[in-house]
Amino acid sequence: MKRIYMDHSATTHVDPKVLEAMLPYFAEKFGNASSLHSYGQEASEALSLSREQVAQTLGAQPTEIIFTSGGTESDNMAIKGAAYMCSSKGRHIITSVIEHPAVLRTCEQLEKEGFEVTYVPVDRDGIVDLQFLEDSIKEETILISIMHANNEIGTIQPITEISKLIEGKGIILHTDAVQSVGKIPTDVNELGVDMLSISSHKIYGPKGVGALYMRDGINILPLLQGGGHERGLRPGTENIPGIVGFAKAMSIAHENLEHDSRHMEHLRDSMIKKICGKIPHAKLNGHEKKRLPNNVNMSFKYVEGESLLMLLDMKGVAVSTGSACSSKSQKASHVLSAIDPGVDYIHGSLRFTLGKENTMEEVDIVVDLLEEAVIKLRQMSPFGEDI
Amino acid sequence: MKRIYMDHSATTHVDPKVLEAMLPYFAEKFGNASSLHSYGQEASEALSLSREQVAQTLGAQPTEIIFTSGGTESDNMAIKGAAYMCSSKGRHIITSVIEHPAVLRTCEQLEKEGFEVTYVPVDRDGIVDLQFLEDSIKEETILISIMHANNEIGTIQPITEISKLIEGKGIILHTDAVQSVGKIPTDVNELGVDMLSISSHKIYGPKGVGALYMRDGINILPLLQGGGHERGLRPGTENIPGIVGFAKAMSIAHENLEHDSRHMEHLRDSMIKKICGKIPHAKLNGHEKKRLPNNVNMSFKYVEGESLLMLLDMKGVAVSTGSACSSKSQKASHVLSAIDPGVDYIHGSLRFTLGKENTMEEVDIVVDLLEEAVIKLRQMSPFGEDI
Amino acid sequence: MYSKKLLEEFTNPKNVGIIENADGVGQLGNPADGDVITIYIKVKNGILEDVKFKAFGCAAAIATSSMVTQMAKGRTIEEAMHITKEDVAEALGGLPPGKMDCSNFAPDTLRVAIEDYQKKNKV
Amino acid sequence: MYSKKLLEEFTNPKNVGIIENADGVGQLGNPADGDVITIYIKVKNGILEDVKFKAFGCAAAIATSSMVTQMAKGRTIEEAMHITKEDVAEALGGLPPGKMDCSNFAPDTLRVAIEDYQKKNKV
Ligand SMILES: Cc1ncc(COP(=O)(O)O)c(C=O)c1O
Ligand SMILES: Cc1ncc(COP(=O)(O)O)c(C=O)c1O
Repeated sequence: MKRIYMDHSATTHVDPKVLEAMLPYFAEKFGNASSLHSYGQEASEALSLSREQVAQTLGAQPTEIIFTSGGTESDNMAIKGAAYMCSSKGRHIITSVIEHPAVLRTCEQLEKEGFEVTYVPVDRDGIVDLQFLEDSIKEETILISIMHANNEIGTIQPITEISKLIEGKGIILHTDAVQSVGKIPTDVNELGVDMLSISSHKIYGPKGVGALYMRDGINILPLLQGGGHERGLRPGTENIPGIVGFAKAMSIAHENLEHDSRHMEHLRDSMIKKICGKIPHAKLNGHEKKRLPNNVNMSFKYVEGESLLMLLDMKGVAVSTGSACSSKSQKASHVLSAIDPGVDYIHGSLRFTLGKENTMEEVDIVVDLLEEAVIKLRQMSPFGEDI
Repeated sequence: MKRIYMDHSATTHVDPKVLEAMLPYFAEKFGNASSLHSYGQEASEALSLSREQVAQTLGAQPTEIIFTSGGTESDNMAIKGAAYMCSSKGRHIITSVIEHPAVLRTCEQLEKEGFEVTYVPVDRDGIVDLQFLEDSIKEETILISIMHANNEIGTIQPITEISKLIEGKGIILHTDAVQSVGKIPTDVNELGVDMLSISSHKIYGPKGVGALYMRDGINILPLLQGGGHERGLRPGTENIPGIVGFAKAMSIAHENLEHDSRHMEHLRDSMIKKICGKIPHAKLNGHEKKRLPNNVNMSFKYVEGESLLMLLDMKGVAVSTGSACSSKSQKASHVLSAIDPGVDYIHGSLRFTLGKENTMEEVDIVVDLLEEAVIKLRQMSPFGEDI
Repeated sequence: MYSKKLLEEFTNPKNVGIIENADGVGQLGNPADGDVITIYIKVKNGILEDVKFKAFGCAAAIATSSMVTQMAKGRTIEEAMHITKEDVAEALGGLPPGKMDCSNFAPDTLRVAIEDYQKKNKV
Repeated sequence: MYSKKLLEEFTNPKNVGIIENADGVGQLGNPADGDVITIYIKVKNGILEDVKFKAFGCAAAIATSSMVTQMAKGRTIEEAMHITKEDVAEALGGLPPGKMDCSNFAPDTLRVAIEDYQKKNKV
């Protein structure tokens, strides 16, 4: 059975060019970048070059890039690091209700430690309420963390507007760009952010590596203590093959951004149109225009998402219900709850996230299989007769 | 120029069998282990299997293994996690003066946060003072963290004795086994530890991955918040290729432990003997017997270690002065300061750490090159005439 | 995570449908929670002559519903009342840890249907 | 981290040795800190006719010592006094960031040797 993967927001395969770039660093140029000898120097040069590559794709300086073990660590490091560093100035943080658990759970932890957190709501399309955000700012506000693009419904948040809103207020602006990097422009100066989280495995890079962009002049307390790696901000022997692969993935994504985005946008819009044409009572979740080029998130009335996912999986199609992280729990996704598509739709959502290699043929196959599956489940549903 | 690598305590190359085990997980079985579909299931199965493999090599249960990004994270997680969890019971921690910075700096951070830390001294051989340790224990002691084997001078610490000393006292015992795993037995029950840190890149596994063994029943506060990965203790999309490689490296190391150790011990003892035979005023740092099979750490009177290292590097020989992490700073190593080989020796130390593939021919070449280099530097030294 | 057997049952569920003029109907769950099961029974001489279900829910909800209807069919009311979640889980080759709650859901719905029958017939 | 030029200078240092009956001797540093440089000078008509060094220390300490002796040789006392750490670092193709302190060490030792000469000769 030919499998079709449409879960690229959960993770991506490693690009062959990325793997090729990584390979020499496992067994040949395997040195510890802190070592003074030639093996160490090879590693240290690869590290510097990778740092430059990553910085370049973000419009940043190499000194502003800190390599981490992934998106979760970058989010934790940014939010806790800034909170602890600025706690004498104030203890108020603003975030949104639709953040990834790596941000939400971190904020909840900080609440336990005495910080105050405001969770800005979103509108029906999943865009944060800018007025609410502005009204929430107070003297004690030290940090705003709003994701660039949502992992479930793909909505793109007005980060540049937020940065303008807080200009000169001395508030640190962090954005979780794990889903947006490589799909829409993420120039840190255009966005106007102070910190930005990235994860390699979402952009055809290896798992277990990521970065935190930290604007020069921003200070945080490190999460980990140890050797002096990453200017003391992130100790631990650097994962050179991973970092080299990540940097290569960033470069490839940056180079092909326009081309790949246009391709995926085309598939996305066709897919939405075809689904709506074939399947009655289907509803797009998230904003029609302000969404990632690769995100199709739809709810189907009277159908439960997980069983739909399983039926598609049996046919070789890999999709997700909401974020991969919460796929194993049965609660309605906090993101869908926030945009509230209605009780008949909230458990029936499915997320298709396209990749650069998906084709229109695959879209057509998936739409047909989806139609079949929805019909089958509706026939089983106690509410099926209503529609 | 043929290069000779004798810096295996800084890092190791990835074993070809390890790389082979990893490769399918980059581009083919690339799923996110949290995903419900078949790609996710492949990843999730690999994760389970790896967890079993790692557990097995330690005499532990799979539920007792938490995968991390490396030794530094494991140390931070163990020490902070236990300290925060038990802080209502007491705020006293015991460690030693020769720990790795990942432990020392973490303890210093906890001191800033109001914990009290006792740093147990070591004797001239670099073995912790058991009597001092015992006398330091008090009502408020919640955690003892003593490394299994030192990364600079290779001394093996009496972990089993310590565990017996504190039996029934309700104190958590953590050991940093980053250097000992794969070189000497590290059965968690024989050691009697509650937590044990491991790093993959020291045992021919990939960089950027490691584990914390955590005995069933031990509770800690996680360092990172996010998705529910690793039972909520270590969120973040699991680095499947890295974990698979790490598990493979653990299995190989475990299987060949006796054979490889005997080989390295043989090289080690010859090397020490040859150096002492050829080079006057050379001194072994650390204990003669209670040392890692692969560690040769020697000081040469009136010679500065870094220039010795550089001269050897020019001849293709990779060694270290003390730990790789502090190689870039000029201060005398805190470990050497602790065992105090004398002012004429303290800056003249060199660490040779053997690997399973080093040969007796290589040892002979290195000893000859070392002799040459020491003579050259002594001729340059203002004190050279004295010896 | 799901057993082969459960997936097989989920993909090809038995006894899906409605019994017109059923002797008893049970429904548990609600759409807001993401799981609703309706079970219809036809009773003759104290025996469950026919059992059908409709379900909205996850794969486990559908598979357990299908399984419980098969297990109940042809049994006495007494026997059907005592079908446990363990029976159902076992017949499906086990349920994933997070889904064990789910396995109670279908037998409970069956019991509601039987109680409905008993109430209507004043047994 | 070290430049090619510095490593070359370190591996093949010039002017290593002692000048017997030197006109001036300077020594800075101490073994406990891991760096000691001794510089010997021979002066004739206000010109540094010969300059030699001995050094115990890192590659940078040795290379800068070698370089400063070469730069000083043949120069007037006045000129030699004004050799800066920047001059030395530049001549070596730069020093790594953490080692810039080191580059002051050799020219300072040279100055101590010159001062010793001046003191002895009451200049
Ligand atoms: C928006 C967002 N933030 C953070 C993360 C966490 O990244 P990682 O899994 O690399 O830790 C993810 C991915 O799961 C994500 O989608
Ligand atoms: C004893 C010891 N502990 C901890 C570490 C840190 O491990 P890692 O570099 O994998 O974070 C090292 C290695 O540098 C070590 O030798």
